[in-house]
Amino acid sequence: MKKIINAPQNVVREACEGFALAHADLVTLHPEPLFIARREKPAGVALISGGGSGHEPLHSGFVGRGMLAAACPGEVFTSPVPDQMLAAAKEVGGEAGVLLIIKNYTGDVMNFELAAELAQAEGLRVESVTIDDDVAVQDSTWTAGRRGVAGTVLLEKIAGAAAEEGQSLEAVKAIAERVIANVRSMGLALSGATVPAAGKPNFTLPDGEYELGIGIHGEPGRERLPLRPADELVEALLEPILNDLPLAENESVILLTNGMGGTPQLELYIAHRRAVGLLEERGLRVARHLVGNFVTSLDMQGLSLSVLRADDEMLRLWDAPVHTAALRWGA
Amino acid sequence: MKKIINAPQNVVREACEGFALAHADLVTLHPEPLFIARREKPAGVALISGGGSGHEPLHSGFVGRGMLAAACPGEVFTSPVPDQMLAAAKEVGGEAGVLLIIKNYTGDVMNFELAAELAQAEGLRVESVTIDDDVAVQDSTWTAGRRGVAGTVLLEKIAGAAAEEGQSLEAVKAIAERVIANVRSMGLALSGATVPAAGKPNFTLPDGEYELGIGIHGEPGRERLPLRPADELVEALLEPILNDLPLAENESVILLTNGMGGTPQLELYIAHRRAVGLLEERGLRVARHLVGNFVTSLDMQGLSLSVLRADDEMLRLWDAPVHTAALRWGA
Amino acid sequence: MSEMSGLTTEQAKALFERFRELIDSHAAELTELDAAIGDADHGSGMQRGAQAAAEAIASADTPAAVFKAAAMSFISKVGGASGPLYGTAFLRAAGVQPQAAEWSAEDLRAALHAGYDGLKQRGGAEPGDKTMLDAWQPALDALDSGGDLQAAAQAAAQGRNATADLIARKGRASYLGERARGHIDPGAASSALLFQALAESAGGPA
Amino acid sequence: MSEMSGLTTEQAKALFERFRELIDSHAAELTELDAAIGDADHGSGMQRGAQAAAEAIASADTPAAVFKAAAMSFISKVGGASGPLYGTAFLRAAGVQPQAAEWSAEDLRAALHAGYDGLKQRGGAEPGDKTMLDAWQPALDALDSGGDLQAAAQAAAQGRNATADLIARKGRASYLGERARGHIDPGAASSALLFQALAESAGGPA
Ligand SMILES: Nc1ncnc2c1ncn2[C@@H]1O[C@H](COP(=O)(O)OP(=O)(O)O)[C@@H](O)[C@H]1O
Ligand SMILES: Nc1ncnc2c1ncn2[C@@H]1O[C@H](COP(=O)(O)OP(=O)(O)O)[C@@H](O)[C@H]1O
Ligand SMILES: [Mg+2]
Ligand SMILES: [Mg+2]
Ligand SMILES: [Mg+2]
Ligand SMILES: [Mg+2]
Repeated sequence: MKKIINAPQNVVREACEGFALAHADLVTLHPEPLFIARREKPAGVALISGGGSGHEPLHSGFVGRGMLAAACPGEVFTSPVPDQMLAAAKEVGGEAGVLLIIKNYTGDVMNFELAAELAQAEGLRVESVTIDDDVAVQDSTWTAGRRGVAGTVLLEKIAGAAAEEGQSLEAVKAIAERVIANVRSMGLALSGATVPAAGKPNFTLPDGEYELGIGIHGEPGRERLPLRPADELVEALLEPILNDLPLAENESVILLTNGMGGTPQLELYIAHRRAVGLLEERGLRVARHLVGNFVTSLDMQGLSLSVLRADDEMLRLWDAPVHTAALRWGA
Repeated sequence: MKKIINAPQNVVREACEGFALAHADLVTLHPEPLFIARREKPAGVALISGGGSGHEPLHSGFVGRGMLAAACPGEVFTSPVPDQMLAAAKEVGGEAGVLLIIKNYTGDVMNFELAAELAQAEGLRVESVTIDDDVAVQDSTWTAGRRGVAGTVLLEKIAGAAAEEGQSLEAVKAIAERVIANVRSMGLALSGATVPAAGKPNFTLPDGEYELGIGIHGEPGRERLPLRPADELVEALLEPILNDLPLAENESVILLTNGMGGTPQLELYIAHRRAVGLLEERGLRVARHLVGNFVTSLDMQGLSLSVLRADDEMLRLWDAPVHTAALRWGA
Repeated sequence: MSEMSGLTTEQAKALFERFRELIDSHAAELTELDAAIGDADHGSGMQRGAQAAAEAIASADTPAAVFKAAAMSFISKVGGASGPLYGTAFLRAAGVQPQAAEWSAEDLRAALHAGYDGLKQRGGAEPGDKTMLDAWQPALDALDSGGDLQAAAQAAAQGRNATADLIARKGRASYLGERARGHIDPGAASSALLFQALAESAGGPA
Repeated sequence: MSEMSGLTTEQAKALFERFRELIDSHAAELTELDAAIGDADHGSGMQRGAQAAAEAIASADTPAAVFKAAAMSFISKVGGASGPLYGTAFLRAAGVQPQAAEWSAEDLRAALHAGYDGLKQRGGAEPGDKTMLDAWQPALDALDSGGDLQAAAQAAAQGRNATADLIARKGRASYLGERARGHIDPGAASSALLFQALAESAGGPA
């Protein structure tokens, strides 16, 4: 393993310090328990998210006006602890209440639930939503359920805009749930990710093979397959998404082509090109595009596609101003 | 080699198509000869840059309001051909003239010079500047001279803002030259980059070693050294920069911590943290920060630091609105 | 078969000190198990928790206070699935005899049962789902059928080994389907260490 | 030593057709040479140029027209250092006898000299700097001292081999300093192929 780090156990703290230095105009770092908060406390509903580190810019990169009020980074690939969300809720939450945005992993759900219980016990208004957009996993009572992956950035943007314009906790939660109900993702990897504390890649793939349906922690996917040209890989990703999310002709979607961290931008745009083409062949309208590294898995090579069926309200909220380290427009 | 591509010879064209689809609000793709232009022709001086592909978001990601008027992407790691710059100059250039921004590589310089000659022969007002910010290379008549690396993004932003506010060709060129005179960069790599047409990494480093002074095409650096903790790596990068760019106490700098493509964001911020600390220990003022993948080398793992001694005018132009795919604020 | 022992405050503290030692010496192994079917963080997470617990219990003066301090450490320091799970188990265990200066064998058995119920409730899993429950449940069975803590530790170790034959239905390994078979569950492995620590700290005649 | 031949239009076309074949069959080798001391694009770049040139010359009806079409192809399709360099060399070569239906041996030698001067001017390098000049210069020396195109091709090949002993002072390899020694210069290698193509296309009795 080669990494530009000091001690593995200091990775998250030091990275947060660097982040806070670089974005002092936007955020404040709270060191213990660790969370990153908007510099100016939001007037309306406060969105708080968090999760294991190693997926940057998620979530810290999305703290700011029109998106998250605070982000709680856990250790690498480890969900944060309840103390973090509790402290963040006390800091950024106000009369309008707090909405927790949880990615559906056993650990995340349990830690956020504990945090919500503790916060409610202290008199805070707290609601939560759980995103599970990864169609790679069968959603059944026999598994931990679908994972929350790159769709999270679409969720945080749209719900964040609703909060920013002063919608009520109930309304923000409702739009968040509408996004969750309408977004699907699927990823693939050419190589694994190396967790600093583990020191070696979490999986290795033989030359000439890729893993279809990969999770953002290197959880295995549906199957290992011989590598194909980019256009066919895109079809292999979109097929299960479109099977799961029935879309009528002329419907509008937001398309996110998301890099896993180690994939050159050239490759992301090659994939995006085909994804747009395929969706348009199906008679869909790609109303908004997002391409880049938004929900990563350290140095993993691979990408995911996310499709959100977007109604006018979602498109309006998507276009609303946002000012964060990783997503910025209109502000 | 595993890559998400179709045929290697189509990589650049298909990626440009995907880019143009994703950013249709900003840019127009001209397919033959290939260049990417601002959707709305600029009123003032038109900045045109370009270079080998594989460094994205450079340069296409910086086309837009307040930055480049057009970008000319060459094949991967191969400078573009004069036809591209000529066609771009004819398309986006107007009365105010064209400034070519060239990174100092033999191939780039020759192709841009040919383009300038051809454009002038067609009656266009064309000037050019050449950036050579890489302190890893000795600047002597015995080499091709210093390479142009990540400082290019600072140059394109500041000169782009001057052009946007309507400064004359002479004035824009003068500020560009002031940036070039005051910016220094140095990079390191933990691993090489794999050019699609070559099929294997352009160099390999043994486990536990890094290359200090690497170029953005995998050109070798000063030496191979045993890997050290991040804080020491940062010192090894900043030392030659500060030796080369004498800074007085209390001077302001813009600090860019730039990822080479395959480096997780966590690591960039860990490095940035130490870089800020070290500059502040030297009594300098880190007035602006930029952290991320801006001038990459495909999937290379590594990073570079760039320090620009910034006067008030440069800071003002840095802060001016910019609206491009990869850099956006105030617009 | 020897009688099951109870638990003094000192023994409760020794349990968590020993747990910390065992976790430290098995951290790499736990991470490797988690790398195979999870996300390679179980070793480092348990280290943070066990270390914090061993420190936090210093001033506790009842078994319940020890367990409660350990619970808060796991909840506050571990994260992931195992932090809230161990935290909940220890918290529930503490609740059974919150005041007693010493736990009888019966108290200890009841405390472990309460912890186990907390695990099930928090995680929603059942035995056979390839989780830490598969170490706890055989250990409790051993105690319920008259075994001592040594027997419980052995049963937990066997339960841990038997998880290799299972496919996972909860936690991160559940995404693997058939591919999880052949691998020991990391949480079952750390739970077996917990019962080993208990046997070694309180396993003598009460 | 046999006499140097001149160049008919057909031979000029054959030269660029043969050049394309040679570049195609050596593309991987050129890229590998460039990977060692450059940026691994010389093979693919030369392929684009040689292919475009072989197509563009079809309708040319003088040697100069052939060279000019080849020049424009290299300038428009290659990029990098070698595109403008080969392009300039071919353009200058075309300029020596722009109208003649056929080049005499003397015309051809003058054209090659003009090309070489163009290379030097465009790139600012000198022989010994480990560039394509180090294949051109010995080839021209061979012609100047009465050798035929075969002798020129052999001299170019020797010059190419000798670049392995040099450190580079121009182009990308100059960043390497001492580390460039032991590697053949890719541009010298493609230039040796150019002289081979010339010998094979026009090397017979004129
Ligand atoms: N729902 C659950 N119920 C009981 N135990 C569980 C459950 N989910 C996971 N576990 C246990 O947690 C262990 C993983 O712990 P850890 O690695 O800390 O969590 P994470 O999966 O969040 O990284 C698994 O090996 C399993 O024993
Ligand atoms: N200044 C120069 N003068 C002459 N030849 C040069 C010069 N710079 C580079 N070359 C030649 O160009 C070759 C590299 O060509 P190519 O790989 O196409 O260019 P690039 O270095 O831009 O990738 C070198 O091997 C060398 O022979
Ligand atoms: Mg985890
Ligand atoms: Mg090149
Ligand atoms: Mg784990
Ligand atoms: Mg080259």
